[in-house]
Amino acid sequence: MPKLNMVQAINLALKEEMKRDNSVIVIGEDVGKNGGVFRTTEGLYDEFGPERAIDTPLSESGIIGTAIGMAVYGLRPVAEIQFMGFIYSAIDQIFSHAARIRYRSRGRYTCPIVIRTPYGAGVKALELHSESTEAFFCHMPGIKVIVPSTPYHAKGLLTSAIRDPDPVIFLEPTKLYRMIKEDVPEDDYTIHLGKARIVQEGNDITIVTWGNMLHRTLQAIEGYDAEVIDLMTLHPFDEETLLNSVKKTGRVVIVHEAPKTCGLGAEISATFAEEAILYLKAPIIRVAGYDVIIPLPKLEDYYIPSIERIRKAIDETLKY
Amino acid sequence: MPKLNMVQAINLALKEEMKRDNSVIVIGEDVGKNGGVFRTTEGLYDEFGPERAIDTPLSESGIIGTAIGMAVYGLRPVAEIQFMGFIYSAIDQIFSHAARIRYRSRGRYTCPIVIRTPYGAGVKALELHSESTEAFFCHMPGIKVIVPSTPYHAKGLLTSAIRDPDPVIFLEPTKLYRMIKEDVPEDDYTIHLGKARIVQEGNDITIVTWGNMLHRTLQAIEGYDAEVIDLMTLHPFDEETLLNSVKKTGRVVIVHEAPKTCGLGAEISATFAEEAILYLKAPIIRVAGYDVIIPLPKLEDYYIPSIERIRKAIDETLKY
Amino acid sequence: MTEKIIESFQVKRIEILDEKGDIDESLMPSISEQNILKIYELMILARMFDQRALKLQREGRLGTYAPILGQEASQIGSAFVLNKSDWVFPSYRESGVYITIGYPLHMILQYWAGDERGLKSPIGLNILPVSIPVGTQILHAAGVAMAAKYRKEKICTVAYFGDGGTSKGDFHEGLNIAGVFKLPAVFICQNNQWAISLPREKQTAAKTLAQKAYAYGIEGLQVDGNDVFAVYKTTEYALNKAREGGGPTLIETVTYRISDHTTADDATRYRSKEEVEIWKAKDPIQRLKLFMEKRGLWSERYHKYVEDKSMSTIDEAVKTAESKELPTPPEMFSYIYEKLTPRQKKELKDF
Amino acid sequence: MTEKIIESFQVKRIEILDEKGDIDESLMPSISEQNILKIYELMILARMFDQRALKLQREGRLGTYAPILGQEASQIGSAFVLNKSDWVFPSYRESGVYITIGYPLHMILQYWAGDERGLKSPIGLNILPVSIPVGTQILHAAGVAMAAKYRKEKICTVAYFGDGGTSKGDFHEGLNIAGVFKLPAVFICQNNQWAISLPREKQTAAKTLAQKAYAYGIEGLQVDGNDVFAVYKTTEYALNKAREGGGPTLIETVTYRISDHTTADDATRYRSKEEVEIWKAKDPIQRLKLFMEKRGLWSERYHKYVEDKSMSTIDEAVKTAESKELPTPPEMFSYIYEKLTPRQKKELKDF
Ligand SMILES: Cc1ncc(C[n+]2csc(CCOP(=O)(O)OP(=O)(O)O)c2C)c(N)n1
Ligand SMILES: Cc1ncc(C[n+]2csc(CCOP(=O)(O)OP(=O)(O)O)c2C)c(N)n1
Ligand SMILES: [Mg+2]
Ligand SMILES: [Mg+2]
Repeated sequence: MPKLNMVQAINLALKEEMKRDNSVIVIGEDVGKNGGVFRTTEGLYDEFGPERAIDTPLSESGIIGTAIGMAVYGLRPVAEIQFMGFIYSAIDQIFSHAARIRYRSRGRYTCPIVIRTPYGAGVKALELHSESTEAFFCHMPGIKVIVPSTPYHAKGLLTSAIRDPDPVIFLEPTKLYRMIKEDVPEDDYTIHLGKARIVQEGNDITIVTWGNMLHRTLQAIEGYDAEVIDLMTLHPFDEETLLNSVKKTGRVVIVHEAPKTCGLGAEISATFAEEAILYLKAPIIRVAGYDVIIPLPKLEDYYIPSIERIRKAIDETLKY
Repeated sequence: MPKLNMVQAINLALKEEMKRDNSVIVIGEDVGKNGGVFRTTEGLYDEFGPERAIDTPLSESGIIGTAIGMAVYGLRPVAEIQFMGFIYSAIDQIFSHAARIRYRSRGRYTCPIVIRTPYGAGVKALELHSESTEAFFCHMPGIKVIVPSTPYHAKGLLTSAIRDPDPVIFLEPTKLYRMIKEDVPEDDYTIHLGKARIVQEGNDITIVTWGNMLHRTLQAIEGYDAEVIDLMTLHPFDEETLLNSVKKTGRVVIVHEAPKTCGLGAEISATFAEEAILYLKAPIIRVAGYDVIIPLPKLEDYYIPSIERIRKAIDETLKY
Repeated sequence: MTEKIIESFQVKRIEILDEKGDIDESLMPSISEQNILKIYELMILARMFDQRALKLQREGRLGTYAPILGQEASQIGSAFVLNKSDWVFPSYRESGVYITIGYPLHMILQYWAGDERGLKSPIGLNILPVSIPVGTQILHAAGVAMAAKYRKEKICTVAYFGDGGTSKGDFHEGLNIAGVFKLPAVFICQNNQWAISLPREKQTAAKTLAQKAYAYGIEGLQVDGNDVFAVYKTTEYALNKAREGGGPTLIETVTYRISDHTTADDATRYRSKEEVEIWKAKDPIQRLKLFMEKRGLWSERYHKYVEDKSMSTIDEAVKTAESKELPTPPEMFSYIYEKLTPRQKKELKDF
Repeated sequence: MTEKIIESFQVKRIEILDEKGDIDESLMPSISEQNILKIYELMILARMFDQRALKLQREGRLGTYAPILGQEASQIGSAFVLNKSDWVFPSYRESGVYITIGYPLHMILQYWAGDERGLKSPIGLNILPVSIPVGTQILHAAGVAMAAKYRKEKICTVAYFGDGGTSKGDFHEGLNIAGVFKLPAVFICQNNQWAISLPREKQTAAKTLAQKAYAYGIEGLQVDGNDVFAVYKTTEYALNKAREGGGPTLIETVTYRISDHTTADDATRYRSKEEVEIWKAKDPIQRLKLFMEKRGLWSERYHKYVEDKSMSTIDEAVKTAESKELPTPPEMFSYIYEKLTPRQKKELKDF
């Protein structure tokens, strides 16, 4: 089994799906000849040609709107937005159309599109290259939101996303692209959308997190009897796994990189406050990005939740 | 003192501010000659001319981007988006620029823009004319979000918004435009942004709501000893007033019209779960729109939180 | 080393049928008499349907409605030449297009009465649901065209939008992409002179909307939009060109919105009666009638027959629409995802 | 009643200075010798600054950087004719513009090193911070122009963007609004042939980018973007026109990005060495040098002097930039709103 990093795992998932199903195409800026600015689409242009690895003009709304049309016609477009910060000009197409075509046509048309985009901070990038605004997409019915945390899961989740009949936003933590290498089967496997995974079992506290923050969390919990959940599907998320864990541990810390206010952490916390409050022994603490625009590289490290902040939150919770 | 409905109160606020300060201008589709599709800008074109009541091409990103430039130059543009459902194509300008110009330029430039838009359901409108996606804007640092619930508050809050040095999204519940008439002073008065108001004091339960849902809530609480809070400023919201109330009552219901998942109710609930859990006697229940695209008129009424659903939630909470 | 001219363009306008019913024979497309009758009948049906919709709205039996009065030639003339396998991307003001391609009338009414089920186009009719956000559907026409091209299926896509639609970013991005990939798409801009209260000359400083095509290296044509033959011929030309790999075309049909913007609008607030009168005189149906009369294709009796037939078709449609059972609340949840989410399942218990 | 031509356009291209350093006297703008020297010096400074920035990046002293090599004539020739009161809306590839208007060099470096404080333009310099999302700044140029027009202040706005920028919706909406309101704005599109890996001919099917202007009823001009006199003259023309109420202009400067897209890119993956060589031969500085030599304005000595002066200016700037104290974490919070929010106040306690 080859050891792959996340870029290679994503590339493999794309390649395998494109081989398997000629309705799968990739479309976006620099995804063809150049193989993607992070190399995730490398080799697709050579193997599948310019009609299936489509280099578009600089036109985010155009990319998504065109992909929507392709999906309605029966293809399975995988659109790439070069960085999550540039998805904002395509939000109208995503919210007004991708999310609603099934609804609006009473199922006559569907929109099985995947929108991939690098996401999150930690790579000392320019402005708008470090966004983590996943919560926007979790508030829009009709859309699914996925964040992988390892190469293995990236491949399985992306494969599922491509085969999913509904629009999926697939957020790839830029920081993880080359951070980890692990065994990734070349064979076909999928990971069920809508299911979280318990990365580590524990009894004293439940920590819910995803993407890059999973790795910080795993470093932070050393010495604690913590249950760590990698959410993976952010919307619609796996309430059941979360609730079962909290009913066992009675304590929760949620860790995410996005600004705290109205981040997805709020929804998770509110779900506990609504469904499991009698089991809670302590306040639900969110360790999140601050309520600021994520700063440029010089201050970036101060913004991203640190191991220390996570440990402090755990300690705080354990006081109860 | 004249009795005005919300359309008239908003119109009065605009007129008074335009008289007071020649840097205030309104800009948008049909806001000039036509006086706005809801008549909120009626008379401004005649009184202040086409350079201050500016009819634009059909171009939402254009309207906001242009207004941002005007604000940077020192004007105080009040931009109108004809319905909240059409703000999506301007989100890039709002998130990437309006929210960040102060940050990006270290205060050298600012963006004192107000974006007004009719919002919410209940008027049997076409698709995308009933959106209530306020939570998106509450997750973006650098932006303020306001929702008035009465003519009096609409005037005071809009006046404050126009004078505010930061970008403000001003969401006007379409359902309330003509629903209530009340005394609205012609004189200059403002309502502090960032402060919630206790509409009715009570001891058994705190209900947090805003906009049109305030009125449903007030009908629903008859017979209960409920404290009702009209949030008014949704972002950054008045934690203090909320926490004080919950510490008193120990029970919370949050009522909003937007889909439940990742709605602003989640943030409010999570704030309580983080800051006041020891005071909570019962689950925090959110009475919200369902996790669906808001349906067309035939089913609209089933979507919007009903008095019955609010009462059921209160009863549920009071069981504890 | 000079100031030299490196590119030049000309914008053409096509007119065939004038207000007196006379035609320019040299430009007249070949249309069978039978098809001329069909076109006339569709135009009458569309107009009567429009009037009925307005009436139903006033009676509270429909919600907001966007009338097409005056735009029948632009809509029917263009939709008439489509193949069954072509794909249509309408805005909200396209009753005439829907009717021409054979969309069930009762479903159009059902939609405007506030019921999504009216938008579920029957299998075999490739028309997307009404797009409310102006201009956004243009990109979907590009996308379907790109997919069909990839599949080597010889279909065309046709997007409809208004003069206002040309100001949106998606118009730009859509036409640019169509140009770059030489897609089999036709973009039909019904320039009805108004975008709610904004007159055409404030929508853009360009003298014609057709010329915007040259920004994308594609062909732009203006036609008299009240001249059904000009619209027919130009659309047919564009469709044929597209099918033969000649790429997209932008067609500006110069017409007029005789009614209010929608039933929620009052056009007298922003435009003069005189202007409306001038355009009423250019009526597209009247023109076709005069032409047909001259050819012996029209008589009072025939006209009466067409009206009666239309009336009963419409009556039937109203009856069918209004006899539909109301949608039930759980239907809100049925089409958000293929399967209900766990949370939706819980929410559904409210019903 | 015919197929008639209703509008026509011509796209002009302006060239003055050729690769041998000869000029078309009839088109040559009147520039004092002193200003020609200044322009040369700015071009050398900009090029040396660019080289230094690349070096600093390789040494880990800057973050990602977007080089301007080859585009000096487009940037300096246009920025040179601006008035101090004009407003500039740059993209991320505008070091030459910043330098020309007198922006402190150390601040440019500070920014690229990842410190927002480099973007706080000194009072008196009306330049907006670098706009990262392509094309979006175009609208701000329209907005400032509209505000200034309302205030009756005779300033001009100038937006800079690339060939890729012309495909964005905001380009369309911005130019359309500028056209409708006849705004005093100049849109300078540096067509450097590439948008990362996308070649110009795949960006749009239009033969020129200049012609896109006609979609908005405004004038579009193409210039040889490696010819500093053509850029100078055309920009001056557009600015004067704008100041006199003649409305906006789109200028396409045809140039070439000789370096990689940014320090994160490897252009050899998608374009040929030969193509780059062809463009290297069209070097804008070399051309100006030949011209100056013929006029007796250039000597080795002079050139050495310019290089030395530039070198020490740059050395100084690097030193100043790198001697700045690091920003402190609380600064993250200082410029989000005018005042801290209650929650930010709590969060700030972490520091
Ligand atoms: C993106 C967007 N903005 C605003 C509206 C509100 N609105 C509905 S129709 C209309 C005018 C459209 O004019 P035009 O494109 O000329 O089409 P027409 O109505 O004349 O057929 C406006 C502003 C909308 N539907 N979509
Ligand atoms: C809206 C947006 N999409 C994508 C990007 C990523 N990106 C940065 S530069 C670039 C190419 C820009 O090309 P062009 O406009 O020609 O300018 P140039 O870089 O050649 O100066 C891309 C795709 C971006 N910055 N903004
Ligand atoms: Mg119109
Ligand atoms: Mg370029």
